[in-house]
Amino acid sequence: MKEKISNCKTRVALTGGAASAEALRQINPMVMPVYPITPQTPIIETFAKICANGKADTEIITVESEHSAISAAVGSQAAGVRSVTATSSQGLALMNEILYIASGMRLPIVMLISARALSAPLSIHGDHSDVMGARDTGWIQLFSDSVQEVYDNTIIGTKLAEKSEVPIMVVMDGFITSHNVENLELLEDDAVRNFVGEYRNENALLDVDNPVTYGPVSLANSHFDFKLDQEKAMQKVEENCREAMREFAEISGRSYEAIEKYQADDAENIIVAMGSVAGSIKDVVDEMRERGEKVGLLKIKLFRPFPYETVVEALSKAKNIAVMDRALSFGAKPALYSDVVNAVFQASLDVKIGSYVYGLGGRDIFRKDIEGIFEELLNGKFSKEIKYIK
Amino acid sequence: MKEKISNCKTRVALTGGAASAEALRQINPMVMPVYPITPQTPIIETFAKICANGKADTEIITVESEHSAISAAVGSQAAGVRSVTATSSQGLALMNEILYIASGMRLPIVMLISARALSAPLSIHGDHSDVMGARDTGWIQLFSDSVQEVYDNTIIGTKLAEKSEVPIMVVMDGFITSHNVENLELLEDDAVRNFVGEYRNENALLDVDNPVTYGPVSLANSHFDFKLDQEKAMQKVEENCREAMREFAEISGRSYEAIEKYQADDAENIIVAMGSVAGSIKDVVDEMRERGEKVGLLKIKLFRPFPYETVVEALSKAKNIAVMDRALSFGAKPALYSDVVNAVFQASLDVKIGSYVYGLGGRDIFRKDIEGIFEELLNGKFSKEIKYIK
Amino acid sequence: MKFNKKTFEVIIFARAGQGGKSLAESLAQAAVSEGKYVQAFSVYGPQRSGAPTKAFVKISDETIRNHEPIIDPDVVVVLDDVLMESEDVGKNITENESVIVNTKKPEEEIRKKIKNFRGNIKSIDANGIALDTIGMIQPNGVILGKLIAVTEIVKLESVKEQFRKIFEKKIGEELTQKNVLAIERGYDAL
Amino acid sequence: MKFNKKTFEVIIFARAGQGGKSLAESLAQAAVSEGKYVQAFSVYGPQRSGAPTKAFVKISDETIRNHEPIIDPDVVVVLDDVLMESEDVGKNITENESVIVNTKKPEEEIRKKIKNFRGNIKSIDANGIALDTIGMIQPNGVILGKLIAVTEIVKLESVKEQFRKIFEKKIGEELTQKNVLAIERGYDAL
Amino acid sequence: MIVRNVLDVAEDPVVIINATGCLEVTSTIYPYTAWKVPYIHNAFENAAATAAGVETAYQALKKRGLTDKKMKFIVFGGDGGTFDIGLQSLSGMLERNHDVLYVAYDNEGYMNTGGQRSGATPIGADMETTPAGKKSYGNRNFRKNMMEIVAGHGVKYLAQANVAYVEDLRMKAKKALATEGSSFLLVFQPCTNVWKFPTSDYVKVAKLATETNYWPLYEIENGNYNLTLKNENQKNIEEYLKTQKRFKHLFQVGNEEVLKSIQEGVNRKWEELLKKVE
Amino acid sequence: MIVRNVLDVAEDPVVIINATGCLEVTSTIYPYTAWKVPYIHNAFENAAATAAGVETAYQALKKRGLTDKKMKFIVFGGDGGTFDIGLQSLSGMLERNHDVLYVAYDNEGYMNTGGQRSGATPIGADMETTPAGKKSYGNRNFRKNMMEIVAGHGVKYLAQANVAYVEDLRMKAKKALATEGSSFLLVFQPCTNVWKFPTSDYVKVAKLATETNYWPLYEIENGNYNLTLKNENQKNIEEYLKTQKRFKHLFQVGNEEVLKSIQEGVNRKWEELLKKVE
Amino acid sequence: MEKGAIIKHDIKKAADTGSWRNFTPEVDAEKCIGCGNCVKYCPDGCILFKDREDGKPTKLAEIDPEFCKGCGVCAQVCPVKAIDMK
Amino acid sequence: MEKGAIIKHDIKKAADTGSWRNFTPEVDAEKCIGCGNCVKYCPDGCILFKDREDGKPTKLAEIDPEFCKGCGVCAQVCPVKAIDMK
Ligand SMILES: Cc1ncc(C[n+]2csc(CCOP(=O)(O)OP(=O)(O)O)c2C)c(N)n1
Ligand SMILES: Cc1ncc(C[n+]2csc(CCOP(=O)(O)OP(=O)(O)O)c2C)c(N)n1
Ligand code: SF4
Ligand code: SF4
Ligand code: SF4
Ligand code: SF4
Ligand code: SF4
Ligand code: SF4
Ligand SMILES: [Mg+2]
Ligand SMILES: [Mg+2]
Repeated sequence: MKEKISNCKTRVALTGGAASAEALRQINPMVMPVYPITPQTPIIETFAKICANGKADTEIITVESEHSAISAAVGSQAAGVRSVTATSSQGLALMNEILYIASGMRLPIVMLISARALSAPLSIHGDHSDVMGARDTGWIQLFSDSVQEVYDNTIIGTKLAEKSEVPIMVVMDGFITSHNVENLELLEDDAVRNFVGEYRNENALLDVDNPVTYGPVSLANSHFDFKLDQEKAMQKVEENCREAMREFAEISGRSYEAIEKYQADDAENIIVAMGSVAGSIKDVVDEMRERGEKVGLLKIKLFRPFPYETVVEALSKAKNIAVMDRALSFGAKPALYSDVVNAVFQASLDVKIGSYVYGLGGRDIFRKDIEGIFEELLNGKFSKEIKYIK
Repeated sequence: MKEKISNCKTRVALTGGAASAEALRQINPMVMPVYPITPQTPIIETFAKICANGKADTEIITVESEHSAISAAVGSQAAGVRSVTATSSQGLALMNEILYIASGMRLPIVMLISARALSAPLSIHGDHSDVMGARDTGWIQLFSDSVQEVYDNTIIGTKLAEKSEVPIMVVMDGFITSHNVENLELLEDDAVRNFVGEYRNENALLDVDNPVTYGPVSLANSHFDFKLDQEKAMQKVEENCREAMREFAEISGRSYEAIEKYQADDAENIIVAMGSVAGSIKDVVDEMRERGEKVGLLKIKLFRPFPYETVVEALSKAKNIAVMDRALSFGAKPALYSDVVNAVFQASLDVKIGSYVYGLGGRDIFRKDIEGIFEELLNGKFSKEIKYIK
Repeated sequence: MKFNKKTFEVIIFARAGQGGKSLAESLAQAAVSEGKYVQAFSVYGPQRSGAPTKAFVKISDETIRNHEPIIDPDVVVVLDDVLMESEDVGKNITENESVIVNTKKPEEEIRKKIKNFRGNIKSIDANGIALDTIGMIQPNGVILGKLIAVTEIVKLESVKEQFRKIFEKKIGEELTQKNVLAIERGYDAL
Repeated sequence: MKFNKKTFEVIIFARAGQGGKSLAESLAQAAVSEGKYVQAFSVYGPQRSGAPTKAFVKISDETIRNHEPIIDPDVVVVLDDVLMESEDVGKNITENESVIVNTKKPEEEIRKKIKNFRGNIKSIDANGIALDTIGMIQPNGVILGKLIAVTEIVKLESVKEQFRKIFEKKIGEELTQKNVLAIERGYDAL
Repeated sequence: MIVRNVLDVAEDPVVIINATGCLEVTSTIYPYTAWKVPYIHNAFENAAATAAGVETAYQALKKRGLTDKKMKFIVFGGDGGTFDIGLQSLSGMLERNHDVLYVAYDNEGYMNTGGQRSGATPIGADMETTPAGKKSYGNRNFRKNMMEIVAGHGVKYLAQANVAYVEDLRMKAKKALATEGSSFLLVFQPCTNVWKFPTSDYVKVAKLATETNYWPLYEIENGNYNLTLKNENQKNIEEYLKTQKRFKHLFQVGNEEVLKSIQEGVNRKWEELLKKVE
Repeated sequence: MIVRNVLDVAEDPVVIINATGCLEVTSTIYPYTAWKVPYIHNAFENAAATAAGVETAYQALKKRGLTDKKMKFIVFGGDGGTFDIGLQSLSGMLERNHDVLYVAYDNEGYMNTGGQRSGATPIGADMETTPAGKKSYGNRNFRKNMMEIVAGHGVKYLAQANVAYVEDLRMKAKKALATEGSSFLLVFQPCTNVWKFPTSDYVKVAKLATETNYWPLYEIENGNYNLTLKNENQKNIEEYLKTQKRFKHLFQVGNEEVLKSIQEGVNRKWEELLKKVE
Repeated sequence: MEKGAIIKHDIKKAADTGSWRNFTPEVDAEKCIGCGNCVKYCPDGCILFKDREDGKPTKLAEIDPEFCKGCGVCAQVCPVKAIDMK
Repeated sequence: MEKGAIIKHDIKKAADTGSWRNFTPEVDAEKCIGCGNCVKYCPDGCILFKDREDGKPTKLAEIDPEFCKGCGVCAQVCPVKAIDMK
């Protein structure tokens, strides 16, 4: 990431949770229903303190469950105001039904997720099971690798969701990112506010002079069409994302894309991954490159909608690919792996792809593990079976 | 399906809902928490009448939500007794969090699903969105094409789940199967009871002399291993399914497999599909075969765990494949399509695969639509874009 | 492609509450009792009593595998002639096929309500007959009798037997007997 | 592969409630104020007060991208010598690296508790000094002072300043001042 | 009917939040909507939480000076969506005292799905999930006492009303709307379809519920109970039960005890209420 | 402590159902379990529904003659798992009157996640989601009145207890366990960690809650209220508040009104209770 | 196709029951005393008051046949039996 | 690895706090009057009664050091200050 630091930016070190709260302070949404769950708590606690001290005037609703958190967010966003919430794990799973409703109503709610494993047995630690379990719900899913990205994605995500009229999950890795103090650069408040702009819901419930009906019954003659319309909106997200990121680069000097290619252009051996593991992979890539190995990383930031063609483009030179998933899809191929296979199949790329599952329930992953994966790619010693890095 | 009808069987006509209730009467589970939702109601209403008239002595718990229905089922199954429940759509989505817990605890609960679309906008009609949204939860998913299969799958599914110690969803298509009166053959009560046998939970909570702890906290040093163990259990399901179906054939004369190949052995053009559309496809296959077209059907019954290798085997002669999905995965390839692509990629089959989405929110699908799909396969006139059959 | 028409297909137009669904089910069960294969289902939606509904019956000598709604019926039943204002009840009814209508109106008047109609109209005052035999305006039994008289798709005896089986518990012996009488009256009506 | 060690890495062993986490954060913020890049995080789990925990600090001149826990620290801090019974605090500490221990015991005794240890032991009675300066057994400030005296990874001034920034609001001016004094005392201790 | 009368007495613009149920399904089949005021249906179990969100959005706009309109927020929920699956969300709304009127229209069962038992179903009723049969006299539980549960939340104004007493209903709706913070109305609404009686008996059946003291009309204002209709001569509950087919089996031999316990239950609850009124 | 005393008075074998929370997390870290009796933790919000399932399984076995053991079923849930996210599931269990004792240990907040506000958090408390600050005096809501809500369900026996009054707690647990059908205990349990006071003051803090009439000890048996400790001289609530850091800010200038309203709230609730006791 | 199935209010889109009614209520203007009972009780809200043309000071109930579902409640609650279901 | 993470009860698997206690309570057998307060109040349930060896008829409190977390509650509730935190 190039660092064009302009004068007006502040360099600080915060946890991912605090960084997203700081972004929220700048965005100053109208309503935020919250329900606590580890490891999302740093987000809502930091933001609650910000509001308690009058540094933002968001109405926080301390609801009685995550189900009500997302339900209230649907209510307030439909009412016509910018609404956010945050959760993890069991909380996200408990919201499941209403996630589909939020996206079906095309309400661009912003939800911060501190990704965590799912029970049983209970685990408070990080993995991507919760987010993967919600990947079909019609929400945008944007992953973050570092605290800086958490901050940036919160801001970019708000704009992206509202432009697309699709709700968004801005994902950070539980503990690893949410609780890790890292350096980041903050933008000026005004820059952020101008960037996200005012939220306008043309179908605001509170516009009592122009009454609207949200959530009717659709019979067999219309339901399909609504779903298709929703899917079409999803198809426009990548383009909107590109645009939002381009604009963001202008105010921040940090340019992002839906995917990030790291030494991938000429790499024959590429790891595809998401979230906080990407930084470690970059370290390994650098080391191995020094040894002359043509290895690279393809980091997925925009996981939903999945940018098939952009991924294909990035992988077009690859011979061996390892996809690293941090969640299981019981009885099936892991989610990211499966999507990459689809991308590659669709473009008839002639590659071999290995599936690696790591980090479940907070299991640590080390750079030497990643090096091991690259070695397998280099040796061609990987099979079609999923490999578990325990 | 060959019809070796032995003497002791009763031929009747019932709705899918009633047929599954009849199977439940024969299985006579101990506990059934229920919460109504269209189009699952025929299942629970028929069964409630059976119990009210003393023809089964299952304890029905009329719980206050689907969330509690599955929670109570976890409780009673952990307590040590055979437990069933049933739901659809919003109900299944509301259970989401607890679905993962049930499978994580390895409790072989049997859940009958009358598949229906998900809100918003609200639709009471059939599609597979609800079931697809639960495909990662670690449950077995067994689809049914006809009322006969609903009945049979309820019985086979009970045995399969208990053998595998993995919970199961026995899926019928909402309305199309759940509310459609069709012929079926019932087995004798004794035959069914012998087939499913007594349920034994070696870790029964009610065994107070051998106390167990269900649902502990697992830290980073163990969670991964539990999940892996669970995945391993999933990997054994197909084999268990084969065995249960073989045994079922012995008592019923109806032989099933995890997948059903219909004229697929020499077919170059194959449709892959699940649920009630399969019957229509068979009609079309017969017609087109009469015209000399080498077309066939691959019907998936066991969708989770996905039988990759068995599917590959069945498709090994195919040149053009159409996969029909009855649900969207917003921003990604539809679920069944994506799995088939993975199967095919893994085996490096040289085929073209088209994705067809149909029947959302109860939209009718006609044999002429299916014929249209086969025509496209035959002409090679299909692209990588998803095609929507509206 | 015209799929092989080994299946006999009936569409029943009714208003919610008129018993279109039980008509369909009685017919189907009668066919099953004669060893036939069937399907019987309805169009579902949120129904206020009085809203138009459709029920379908398919009868065949072989397993019916497809799950399409019926688009090309062999016979159509209309339980309330008012429905002909809003529904195209004569669609795909050809020369040798019939639309059976519960009505007091003469056949010619009924015929005029269907555009480009080439089939037969069989009208019957099922309401009147029902009122007479059952004491209520419940036309479904009468029209079921008429239907089998017209189509001979199942035997009268089978229908009566199945009707008894399904309804005796639900509505009691006496009312069932009256309904069975209504079926007979419908069967015998000109 | 030994990944390039441009990063200075600290592991802090403590018991929940002893302030291992604030020690880590103060150190990290001090480094940030000097223009460095950092990471500071802990091992999380359900913690009853008194349970052993670990905190990590990484400091570098470049962005730290990897998110591994530290396995090869440059220095180790032990906030309670009892922890040495259960934790391998000397792991991967080599000859020129140190383990700083809050203890009353003599260094030799401490050294014996670590198997095959080749590094340095720096012991300090942080509890005693804390009791003296703050009036509570709160060793983290003292040991933070010691840590920077030993490693010189950040300046004493930066630490004091950052400590004030973080804690003045939380614990009040007076207590902060005492803590800063404790840091100084730790820094100056032999 | 309830809806119209409640909206009728509202003086400020209203926004409606509706739980899944008969009302929602019959009033908003796409592309039709019967609502002339802003309306949202989210899900079955979360009408109150949705209302909390809508109302908070309004408060946020007011706080920031972005609106100065007065508005009222009204939830309509069925008994199922109120007593059972929506109870928690209602409880949270009441606890936080959102400025919302929650109207529960109580037809004593899940009617939209065809008539299954809910927490509001009276004991003995023949419902789809608790059918009467050889081994069953129907529903086995007494109705959940929703009024007491809501009262336990310290709600300032709540009342029990009946569609058959329109003026009373309107009076209560007016008071409820005038309340600052949460208020609650529980309105008796017969269901011709599942209770099985001729539509034209609608008002008669509803009146009988109150005349038998099965459904007393009362309100609780700042903790004080007040009967809004003093029923001088209580009719026997059987008169009410007899009007509906869902209770038919109770009059068969063998179910005398159930009938008796129903009458006793009515009497007991009525006496408890009288005590509180004093 | 609560657990041990409750289990101690149980004469029949017990099965424990536990909601996610401090108790669960500290007692069952794999591969360790502190439980010598059958124990299940399902999720945070569904302990009561899980218990309903377990208990029904037992009834089913009994009905079929497959067991003749007597067993008791006890739920332990935190205040969050009881007042908020688990309320609905509890309500269903009570309504169906499953033979289960539900024990809510009340530490007035979501402690396992670090101390956020719950429906049981008293007004004015400085919690993670309702922090005190320049524009905030902490939590803005009065505690949900769980006893009244549960009582509204017609539960036969319920009682409010306090860890500091062990004999009283044991007596109540005994009565609750002897109840046929559902029973409920609400037990005050200070949290040293979030309330912020020295562990050794545990009993003192807990006693003060009762001595100030903030936490009266009483029971409701078949609808009859009964004080099990007659507190003759009520201490000022400030004495209690002062022991804990979560209330520290209330003693700063500007928050006098809050303090006053807390005392008033205590007095009001106490008087209401006294009325009911009579 | 409205985005998110959000319907903008439009009187033409209220449910129209015209064609599937069993019985139609008819108000006998002679009998109607304008008490308003039927107006309040109609479950479908399709009775409104209009001014009388015959000069009587009371209001006259008028039923909108398009939205009436023919349930008969109005006839039942009319104190003077001014409504007949036909 | 237990299937479904279901733990069979085994006393050895109860949480052992031995190594991370701040203070250890010690019962002074001379002072203890066997009132049982500490037994009931210990949040971790690690105080039990044993019979005395010195012939006194009362019971004597004994603390299991393996499971004690050193919270000091016992010392606080002991009416005769028989427990000291060391
Ligand atoms: C989560 C969920 N479960 C079940 C349903 C199915 N459902 C829709 S409406 C309804 C019954 C509503 O009952 P009630 O609230 O009493 O309203 P009524 O239909 O009686 O007006 C049910 C069970 C649903 N929509 N969502
Ligand atoms: C659905 C869901 N939401 C949130 C959580 C996170 N969570 C676990 S325990 C807990 C707080 C428990 O509070 P309480 O019930 O009062 O018990 P305590 O921890 O205070 O003992 C929370 C919020 C969860 N596990 N599941
Ligand atoms: S009559 Fe009953 S089922 Fe029909 S709309 Fe009214 S409440 Fe619903
Ligand atoms: S002290 Fe508080 S946070 Fe700690 S275990 Fe007890 S209740 Fe939980
Ligand atoms: S018949 Fe019913 S719907 Fe029609 S006007 Fe009268 S009350 Fe209204
Ligand atoms: S109820 Fe009868 S009298 Fe009264 S307004 Fe209506 S029609 Fe006229
Ligand atoms: S110190 Fe605490 S844990 Fe230890 S014995 Fe005493 S009361 Fe129990
Ligand atoms: S509290 Fe004190 S006197 Fe009582 S048993 Fe314990 S140690 Fe002995
Ligand atoms: Mg209802
Ligand atoms: Mg708590």
